[in-house]
Amino acid sequence: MTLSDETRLEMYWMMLLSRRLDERAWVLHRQGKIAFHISGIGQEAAQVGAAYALRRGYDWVAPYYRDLALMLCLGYEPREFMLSLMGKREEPSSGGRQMPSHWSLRRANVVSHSAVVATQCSHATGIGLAIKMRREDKVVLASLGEGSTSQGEWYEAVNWAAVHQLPVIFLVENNQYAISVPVEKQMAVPSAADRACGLGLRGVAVDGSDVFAVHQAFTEAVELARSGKGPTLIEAKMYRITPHSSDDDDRTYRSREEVEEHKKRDPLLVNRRILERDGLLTASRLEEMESRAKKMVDEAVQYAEQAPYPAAEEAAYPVYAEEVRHD
Amino acid sequence: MTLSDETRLEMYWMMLLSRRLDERAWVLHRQGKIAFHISGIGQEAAQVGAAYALRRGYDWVAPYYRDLALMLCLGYEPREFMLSLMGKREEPSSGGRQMPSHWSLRRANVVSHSAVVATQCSHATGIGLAIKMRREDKVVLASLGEGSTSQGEWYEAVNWAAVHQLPVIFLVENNQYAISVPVEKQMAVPSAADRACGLGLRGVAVDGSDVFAVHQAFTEAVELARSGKGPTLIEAKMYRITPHSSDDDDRTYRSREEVEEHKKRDPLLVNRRILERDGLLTASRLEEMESRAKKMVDEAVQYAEQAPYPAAEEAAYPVYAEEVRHD
Amino acid sequence: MTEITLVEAIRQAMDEELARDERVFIVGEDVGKRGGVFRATVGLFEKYGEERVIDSPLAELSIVGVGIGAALYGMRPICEIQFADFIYPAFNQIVSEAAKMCYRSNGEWTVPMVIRAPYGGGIGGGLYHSQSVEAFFAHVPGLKVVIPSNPYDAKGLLKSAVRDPNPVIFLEPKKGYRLIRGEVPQDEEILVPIGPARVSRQGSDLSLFAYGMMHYYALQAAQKAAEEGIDVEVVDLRTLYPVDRETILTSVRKTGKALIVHEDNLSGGYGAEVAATIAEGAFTDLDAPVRRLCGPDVPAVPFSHPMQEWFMPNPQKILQAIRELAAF
Amino acid sequence: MTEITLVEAIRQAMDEELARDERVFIVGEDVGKRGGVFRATVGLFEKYGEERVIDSPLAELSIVGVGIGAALYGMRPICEIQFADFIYPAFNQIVSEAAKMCYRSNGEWTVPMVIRAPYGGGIGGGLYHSQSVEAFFAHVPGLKVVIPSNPYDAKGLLKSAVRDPNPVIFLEPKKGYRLIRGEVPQDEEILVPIGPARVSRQGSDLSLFAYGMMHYYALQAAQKAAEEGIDVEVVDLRTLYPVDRETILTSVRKTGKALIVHEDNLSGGYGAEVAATIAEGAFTDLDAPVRRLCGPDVPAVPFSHPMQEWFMPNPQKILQAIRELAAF
Ligand SMILES: Cc1ncc(C[n+]2csc(CCOP(=O)(O)OP(=O)(O)O)c2C)c(N)n1
Ligand SMILES: Cc1ncc(C[n+]2csc(CCOP(=O)(O)OP(=O)(O)O)c2C)c(N)n1
Ligand SMILES: [Mg+2]
Ligand SMILES: [Mg+2]
Repeated sequence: MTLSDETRLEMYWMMLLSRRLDERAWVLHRQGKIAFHISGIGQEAAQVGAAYALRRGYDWVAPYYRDLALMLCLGYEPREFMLSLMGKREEPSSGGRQMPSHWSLRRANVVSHSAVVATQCSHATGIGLAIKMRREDKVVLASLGEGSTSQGEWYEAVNWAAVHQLPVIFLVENNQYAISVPVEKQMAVPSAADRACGLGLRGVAVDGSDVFAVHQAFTEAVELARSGKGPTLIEAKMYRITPHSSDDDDRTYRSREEVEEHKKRDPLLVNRRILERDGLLTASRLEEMESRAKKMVDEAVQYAEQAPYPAAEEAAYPVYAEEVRHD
Repeated sequence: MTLSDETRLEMYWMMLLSRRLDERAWVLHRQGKIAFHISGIGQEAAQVGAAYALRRGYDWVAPYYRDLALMLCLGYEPREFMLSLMGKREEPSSGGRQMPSHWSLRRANVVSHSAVVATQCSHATGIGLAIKMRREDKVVLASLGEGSTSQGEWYEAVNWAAVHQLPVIFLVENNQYAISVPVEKQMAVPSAADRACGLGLRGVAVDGSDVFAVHQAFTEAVELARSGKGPTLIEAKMYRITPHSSDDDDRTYRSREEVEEHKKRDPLLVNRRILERDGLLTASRLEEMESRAKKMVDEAVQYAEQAPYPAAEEAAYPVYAEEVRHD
Repeated sequence: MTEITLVEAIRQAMDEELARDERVFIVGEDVGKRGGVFRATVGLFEKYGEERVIDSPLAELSIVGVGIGAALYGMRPICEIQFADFIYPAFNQIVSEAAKMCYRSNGEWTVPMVIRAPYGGGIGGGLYHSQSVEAFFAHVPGLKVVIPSNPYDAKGLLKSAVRDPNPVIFLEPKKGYRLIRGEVPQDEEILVPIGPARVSRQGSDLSLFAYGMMHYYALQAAQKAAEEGIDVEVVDLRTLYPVDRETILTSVRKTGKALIVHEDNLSGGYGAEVAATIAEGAFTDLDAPVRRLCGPDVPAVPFSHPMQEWFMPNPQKILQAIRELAAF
Repeated sequence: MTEITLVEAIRQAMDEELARDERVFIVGEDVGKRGGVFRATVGLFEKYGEERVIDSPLAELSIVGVGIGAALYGMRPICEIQFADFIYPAFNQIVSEAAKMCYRSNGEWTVPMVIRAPYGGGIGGGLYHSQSVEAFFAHVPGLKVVIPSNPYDAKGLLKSAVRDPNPVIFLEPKKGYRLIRGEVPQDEEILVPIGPARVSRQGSDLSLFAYGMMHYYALQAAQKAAEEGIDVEVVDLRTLYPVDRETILTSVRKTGKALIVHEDNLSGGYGAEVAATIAEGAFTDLDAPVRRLCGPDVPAVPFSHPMQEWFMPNPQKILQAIRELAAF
């Protein structure tokens, strides 16, 4: 599938928007306006590349907490992100029950995930099983960090998908760290994609900074899955540019030089160069994007700041499906 | 390591003794003298081959319920097996608390396992970690069925052993079934040994009917582990000749023809042929072995039948280490 | 009416629900060709095919996790855990995911699923084929916990569980699978509501609370007690969670005395919640200490026969406790 | 004497035990270079090296399972679970293996290990960084469950836990890590025995049972109540399992009234066992219903501030319950 120029620019735009929202979250945190942020900076290309290979709104997604860019591609709105950061009532993932970045968006087929890493993977396998039982041609994407592939949970989910040849794509966003623990302490194989060979499914490693390379890898995997040829494991290699979260101090476990070195492969930079090289992204176009992003982010923050908190008593429900209220 | 003729015959003897004990257990069950038996028939060669590659009484073992032959090689006595079948007080694994074939034998460095499959694997990894921390040259063997490799538990244990390069050998006794479920429903790879390649350790598949082939594979793995070169996963291919347990009726899920076909590769047969070919096993020698085995089995049964049950109140302890009684 | 066994009632419930709703499917170890190690799914594989009666990998965590995913997609999975003792690998999926999904998504996502598991001792199963696990789950908001004590309820409750929009932990007293028989009409649909406990025997001297196999024994003990002139009210708790406090309190307010029986370990067992409910809600009506007769605080039921019998409550032990409490 | 924080007391306990016994080691996520996400192990990696302060793979099940194996071999592991909310993947290893090892092997094998986990809400952590998990474990024979409420106990109990020959679940009220400060002598060794609860405030009008952060609040509420003329006895339960029934009953026999406070969900929570103990053992001494003030029966503490406050017990809510019970 060749991408139109327009789509390629749009993909860059999504990355940019995600970045600016994410950066604003860090600012809000420094200002004491929000209590917590967990960042996707450095991981946008992988997420956008994956999203654009899906039939968005048709296929299903079981994401994890760093997937802001992925979520935006699926139709999650900047103001919804800001609402969630502030724990506001209107926040669509949980009505303020979950921490920020714990996504759920029914209208976009994004299932709710917890903070317990890797648990979303067996849900994805179950969705894949249901798709297959119903003889539909949807696919489901599950994403997680490389550290989370150490969980038996993940292994079981992938194994099941492979045994039953389900239309699931597992995206490992390998940002080299699980909080402070480097990838070498999680696995004895050089690449998370190598995990696939013990499980009997395709394993693909791709440069997670190159949104088009990621898109290419996903397009192939999606096509195979959609046509009944089973699951694929895709590892996108990247680097977590920020601390693990706003609670973390990454200077305790990695050098500033290391981080600076990796910033050279910042996906925003890498893909800007690609689009500039291809004559698509001009200075004025970029400027336009930046100011549009700024405006959207500003508006989102303003909206969210004025939005009400949930009432205390709303915490009482819905424990059971019978208590679900629609208002 | 070349095996002496004497040792080779002794290995055959261990297989034979295990088989006759196991067969007697089935008889006792039919006679209504015991309530439950889970059988190792067909798996003796793999177990004996593995055991003879260990420094028995020095290395550590985390076995599973089919490992009667392995246990005998480690010094478990026929009468102890019969005591356990009958739930008698003197039974060394648990004093009658656990079901038969749930081994533990402190004097032989055999740790206690539960019925929850694969749980023993992370214990083995922990023992390996302790061995490494103490800079000792012991190794630890963990065994399990091929179905149990579907447990995330197993994956985590192997992954950890690979990451930390621990002296652990994982033996997968692939008898083709997990109760009624065939191996194709457990894994999408052709061989359990293939699992290793996603985990970063050596994976070896060996004919589990050939005790000497198994021994060879283990000798290499043990040497590597002992010299700090990390874990190995060994799959011994075999067939579960009996029903899963005395509670099972395997005619509901596999044909008699299939079973008969596989009996041709019965390890007792295969290894007898090897030893006959090499001129080691004569008819009279075999006869002597058979009558010795019969005598030992008879004596074991007699002993166990006369042994007392535990007193009811013994069930009250030892819940905590403080309550351990030595009598 | 036809008398059937407990396990047959369970099989019928699944058969009917599979036939009624094509979103329903069964997944677990050996549920297919083998028909389940307790034969609870026998014939269903042949009738509904391998896509609706799925032999899973040997992996409880993903039996539940995959079930949750399918439920999110709109299916109605019935997950079988071969023995309740093996439910712990799935604990995370049950407690973190199934139970919290509706709440955490503010109702956007729900998990209509049933997790069936045979539980309980007295069958020579030793430490790992005898456990009672209800207390772990009857503490988790978002779950429903159901334990039937007879074929009628088993069928009616399981069918309700399959239709329930929430995750239901359905624990089956395996010792009673073939032992407990009862009349179940075969020509009409039976649905027993999840929620209410049931007074299975009216009485005035004391209230005896039990469920599952122990309820079966409780009725026997109450019968014997009646012969001795003690009039025992028996309450079958059957939906353990959410707790039916009303039925519990109504009974104790009437009789003034409470005896709670379960085979699970005493401390922190389900009986504690029943006792606490009574201690708070029926204080002024109580004529005696609230008494629990439960499994002892040892890890699980031992294998060897004398030790197993020491562990398990039985009609004799219950009768003895009835006598003592009645005499208070 | 020096005033230190709760988390510093925990760090000191580990430091001292690592220095004392070379079989002791720490294993968990981010416990090494990072010094733990709550900084409980800070400096220990540098002091004892990466073999004794091990950054594990991200896998709780094997943190515990590997710990068990090492303990069987004679080591004394301290396993850190980063948040109690993430202990469920290890549930099987804890309940099936660690807890049952001694019993099932008739004492041949024991598991001397500590599993530490920060627990509890009120810190803006939402559903999955706020949970209380004690009730799941305070029902499992073979385990000991310990929750300190102050730096002195935290240090003394953790050191005892490391030396205990059994698996000890050591839950740390994370909201109190830096908030709760207390005097801890730095020039002598402190060992607080596992087992006994502690009367932390003498009183005659009613008994208030609590632990962890809620005990800290309980003392504050009792202080306020005293100003209103209500004389509250406060009991810090601190070893939840095995249950110290004697201390509980002695206090209630004296005061005649019992209020139990915990932040975990009410139904099936630890308070149920305390209430049941009282209902059985202090019946004739009771002057009022046994009252529980607990977290509500919703899945966990929500993130958004107003909802979090709705969920959590606090000194005001406790004071209100004291007033009501005193007035009964
Ligand atoms: C089961 C579980 N254990 C521990 C944690 C705490 N925790 C949150 S994120 C994280 C690291 C995850 O690393 P990785 O999977 O590489 O994802 P990344 O954050 O790097 O994107 C940990 C340990 C958790 N959320 N869940
Ligand atoms: C966690 C768990 N789930 C289910 C069972 C019930 N069960 C006992 S043995 C068995 C099959 C094991 O198959 P495999 O690992 O291939 O070993 P085999 O019995 O064939 O030697 C099952 C499902 C169990 N013991 N533990
Ligand atoms: Mg990572
Ligand atoms: Mg097998």
